[in-house]
Amino acid sequence: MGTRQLELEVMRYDPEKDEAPHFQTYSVPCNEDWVILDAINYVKDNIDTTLAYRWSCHMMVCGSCGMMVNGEPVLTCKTFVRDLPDKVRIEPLENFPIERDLVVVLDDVMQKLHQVQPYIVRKDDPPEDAEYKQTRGQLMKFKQLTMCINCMCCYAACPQYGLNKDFIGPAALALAHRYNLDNRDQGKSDRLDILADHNGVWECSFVGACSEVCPKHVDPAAAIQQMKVDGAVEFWKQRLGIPGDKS
Amino acid sequence: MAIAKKAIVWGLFAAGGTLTSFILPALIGLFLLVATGNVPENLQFEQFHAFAASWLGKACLFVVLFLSVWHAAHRLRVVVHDFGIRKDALVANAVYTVAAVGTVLAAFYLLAIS
Amino acid sequence: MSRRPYVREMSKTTWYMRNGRYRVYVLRELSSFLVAFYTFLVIYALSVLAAGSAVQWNSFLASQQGVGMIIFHGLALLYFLFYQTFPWFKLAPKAMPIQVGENKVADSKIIGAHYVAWIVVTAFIFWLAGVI
Amino acid sequence: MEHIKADVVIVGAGGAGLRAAIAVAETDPELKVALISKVYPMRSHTCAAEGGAAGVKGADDSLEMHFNDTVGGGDWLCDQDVVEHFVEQAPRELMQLEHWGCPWSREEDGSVAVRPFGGMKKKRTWYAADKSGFHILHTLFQTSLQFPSIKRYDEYFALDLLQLEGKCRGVVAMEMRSGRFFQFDSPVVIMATGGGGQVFPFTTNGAVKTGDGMAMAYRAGVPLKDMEFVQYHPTGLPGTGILLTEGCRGEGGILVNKDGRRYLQDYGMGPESPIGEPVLKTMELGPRDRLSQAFWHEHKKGNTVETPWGHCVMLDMRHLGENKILERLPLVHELAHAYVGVDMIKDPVPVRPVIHFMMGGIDANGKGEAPMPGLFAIGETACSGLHGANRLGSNSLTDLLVSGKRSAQAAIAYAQVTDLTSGEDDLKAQAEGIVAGVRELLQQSGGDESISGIRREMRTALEEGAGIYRDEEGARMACDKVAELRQRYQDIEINDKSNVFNTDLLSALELRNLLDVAETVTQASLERRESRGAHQRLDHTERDDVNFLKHSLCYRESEGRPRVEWSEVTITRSQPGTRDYSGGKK
Ligand SMILES: Cc1cc2nc3c(=O)[nH]c(=O)nc-3n(C[C@H](O)[C@H](O)[C@H](O)COP(=O)(O)OP(=O)(O)OC[C@H]3O[C@@H](n4cnc5c(N)ncnc54)[C@H](O)[C@@H]3O)c2cc1C
Ligand code: SF4
Ligand code: F3S
Ligand code: FES
Repeated sequence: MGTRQLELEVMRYDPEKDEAPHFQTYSVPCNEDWVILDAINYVKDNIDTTLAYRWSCHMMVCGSCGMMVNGEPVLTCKTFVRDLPDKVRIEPLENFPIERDLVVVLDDVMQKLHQVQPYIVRKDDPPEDAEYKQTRGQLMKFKQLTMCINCMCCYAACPQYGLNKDFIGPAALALAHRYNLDNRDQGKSDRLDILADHNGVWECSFVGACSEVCPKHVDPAAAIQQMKVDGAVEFWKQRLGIPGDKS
Repeated sequence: MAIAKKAIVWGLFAAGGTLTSFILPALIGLFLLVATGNVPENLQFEQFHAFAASWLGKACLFVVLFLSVWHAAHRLRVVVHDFGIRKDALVANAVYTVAAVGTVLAAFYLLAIS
Repeated sequence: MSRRPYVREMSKTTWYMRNGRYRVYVLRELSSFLVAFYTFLVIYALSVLAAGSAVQWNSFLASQQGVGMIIFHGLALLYFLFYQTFPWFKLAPKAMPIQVGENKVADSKIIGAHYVAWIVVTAFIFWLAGVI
Repeated sequence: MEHIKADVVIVGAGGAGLRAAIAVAETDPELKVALISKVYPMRSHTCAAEGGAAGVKGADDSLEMHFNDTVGGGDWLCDQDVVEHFVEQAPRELMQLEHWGCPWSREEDGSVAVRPFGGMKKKRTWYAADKSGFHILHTLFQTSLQFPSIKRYDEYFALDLLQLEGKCRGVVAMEMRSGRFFQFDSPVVIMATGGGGQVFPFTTNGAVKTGDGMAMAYRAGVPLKDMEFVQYHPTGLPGTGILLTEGCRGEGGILVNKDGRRYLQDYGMGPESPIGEPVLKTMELGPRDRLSQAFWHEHKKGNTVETPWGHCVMLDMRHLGENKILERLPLVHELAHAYVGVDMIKDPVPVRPVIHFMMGGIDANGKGEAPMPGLFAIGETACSGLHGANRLGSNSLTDLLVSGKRSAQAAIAYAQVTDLTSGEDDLKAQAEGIVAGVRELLQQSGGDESISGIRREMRTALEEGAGIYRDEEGARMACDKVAELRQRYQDIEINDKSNVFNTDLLSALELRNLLDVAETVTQASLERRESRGAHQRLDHTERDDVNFLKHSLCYRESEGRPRVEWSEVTITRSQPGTRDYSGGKK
């Protein structure tokens, strides 16, 4: 296996020392089959122990290692050295405040995930000692949306979130849609107020960047457009006095 | 909180977007033919007037114009917003007024053709 | 104690210059100018038609001729196709996914159907206009 | 330092911690729950679990059979009262998760599907494609959001327990982003901090799995139980140690050596089952310890395949066909492709055993109660006696739910009869002592040891001395090495002096915990002079029920090596027998 010398230009920011973020360059001997996270870990273990960043699983499921690599929001454990040029610029996820080095503040999106009521809402009791039936077709309707690992790359890619922090944004909206589409759920009308508000689906202008960068192919852009269709239909139903969605 | 009013126009925007995607290229094509001097036969005065005078023709033209103008209006509202002009209410009023005027004019002229 | 999160603002007026993806998006949205332009052009044509004389209509048609117009419409056509029609088809399966039984219909099929429909519609309009 | 009062403190927001938190909130919404986690809940390593969770489902299955598989799989070191309760509650808990929205894979008729798993006689592993743990974790996290009484402290690093008169009374934690310290006062602390696979070099465990909870309890005088039992999973990707779920074999994948021979038949797991028709509890569906040991022998015999990442055997799944692989195993398909460049639809994948799970942990009973009143331990960080000497795949995820709920109930009962009014000054002084220790570590400079250096040496020592096969000499050397490293730890250098998200400091704290855990693993490996389940000794190759049908308990000594004591195993209805994975044919 070959090794290759990579120049990592890493954004650094220590609020106790720095006025503003700046770049620091590290030269790292990388194995060709490494991911960028391996290179960052190499820096941490062998060159500069003060570098701060988040990671855990190294297998694209925990969602903690999202960063900007050469301007793109990616999972660093999914971004291979072999696909990159010799100079690599690593920055914290765009559109979020920087806490420290490559660590961003996620309070806002955590709050948004909460806000959309991402849990089964039922008006009746579940069957006793038995499951709700769900056909594979019904599962397929929302399955892709359950794949979200909350890496927040989509927020880093979405300009409407960048411009307006009140926008609920791609992952949280996709999560709401996941529950709306689940045949076990009855909470769609409860979620409507938040989703169909002007900071909900209507703030999305279908840039589509969220879906393009999503490492898990969740396709939040699609979810949001589907909710817009729902919202528009529901709006006219309400206006025309047709009984609302009670599914 | 109710559903935001954007829902009203969004339906028109989406329908208009689909419609224009399908037919505007052909329409521009016709204008292109006209521009080269090869006016298509059915765009000659007689034929086109007859088409626009028929109720079916009127209906077709009206639907196309109506959806297109609202599609364009809504999208322009978003574009203006994207360019950093954040007076959304004002912009919305302006573009939708223009769209409404366009709708009325289209209806007026179509009805006038007989 | 010592937190001081650093906020990077996105420029409200020039953000779309940041990357290619955003530029494509803005160009796509700007196609609405063309839609508005052609809509009002047709409304104007109807007004001429409504005035009721072949002479006026013909002079309107004449006013639409010339190299300048050819170039304009030609460019408009290309712009519209590449920044509106094709992207719109590409995005269509997102807004309206179709599921038959257990499986989602592949995006490529839905997109393909759009292209077929588009060719049919275009042919129909040309037929209506007497071109073919 | 800030004070936070809570009725129940839960440290760890993985599957176990979240389940416990929900159980408290559901039982009594008045109780204030403080849920502390060093990572956001959905980053917890439960997200990495792929295969599924076991619970009796089919009409042809019974609690009895699940019990027998678990006890036999654990080589009779299981506490059988705990197993009984576990198998009984398992289906209920998995059903509960269904009602909360877990996207379980389904049968044709819309009921939940189950798949075969290693060491299980019947199909009883509930799964959500090959992202079962991920979906369980996210379902629990999302469900927990509807309970206002659960207050989360995300990215708070728990440091040490507080105790008064032998009772646990809270915990001290550091907010990672500000470096501020918090004293959590509470009559109960439920430890749900997960495993400590990071003591080994090659593991499926994420970077967060540093055994913090075990070390905290250990330092507080609570013994760690059965720490010598560390599970190797037979099918890890070489290089990264990423797991290829047992579901691969459950669905019909086979293991072959360099000659293409299904070598498991040579290790008492034959006769060969037909390709593509896996037979439960035999060949590839034997238990993990046996499969990993077979690899070791194949390696010694020179039958393994040489790859750029070392010696491997091949996991062949080509006969499953593209559809089945993409439907049931999409994640592993993607992982193998990305990390070793193999498309398992077309080619066999190189695999080798990898450290996966710790059967041992904080000494606890079936209710999660540790020997220290007020302290509870659940999930992988605990050793309730459920898994014995070898955990069966898919019993752990279910355990998170069962033990999570049960401990919550026990904790509530305990909290209600406990008096909190006394000893505030004493607790405060303890908390300040803990904080002072951390501050001192942070200020420490001029040391000539590095965190990564000590960590590396520790891992090598454990792999060599406490790997798949162990012996007296190797274990002793590992013990010595860990003791030496603990000494050298005093001289580590922390370069980062910032209060804000100081991962240098956190790594140092985690390393201290890892060393605590490592010392118990090596010591217990040394002192259990028999072979049982995952603990295999080359110098004591037989199971010895006369002397070692016992749990080991490691106690921390203020000076020197840990002290090992032994406690009885609870046996209710299954007397130790032989583990038979030959498919019933002799
Ligand atoms: C790759 C892989 C696949 C697996 N597949 C399966 C399977 O198919 N079936 C099965 O049954 N089991 C499986 N397991 C085992 C099972 O997933 C784990 O045993 C289980 O998820 C552990 O859950 P937990 O809640 O105990 O801990 P975790 O999910 O690890 O959570 C630990 C929590 O504690 C917190 N924490 C830790 N230390 C501190 C501290 N100092 N301060 C504050 N918080 C702290 C963490 O932040 C985290 O929230 C698998 C394991 C792995 C690694
Ligand atoms: S939708 Fe995709 S990009 Fe966004 S948080 Fe989820 S996994 Fe990440
Ligand atoms: S990028 Fe943003 S604007 Fe919409 S389609 Fe995605 S949320
Ligand atoms: S480290 Fe978990 S997703 Fe990258």
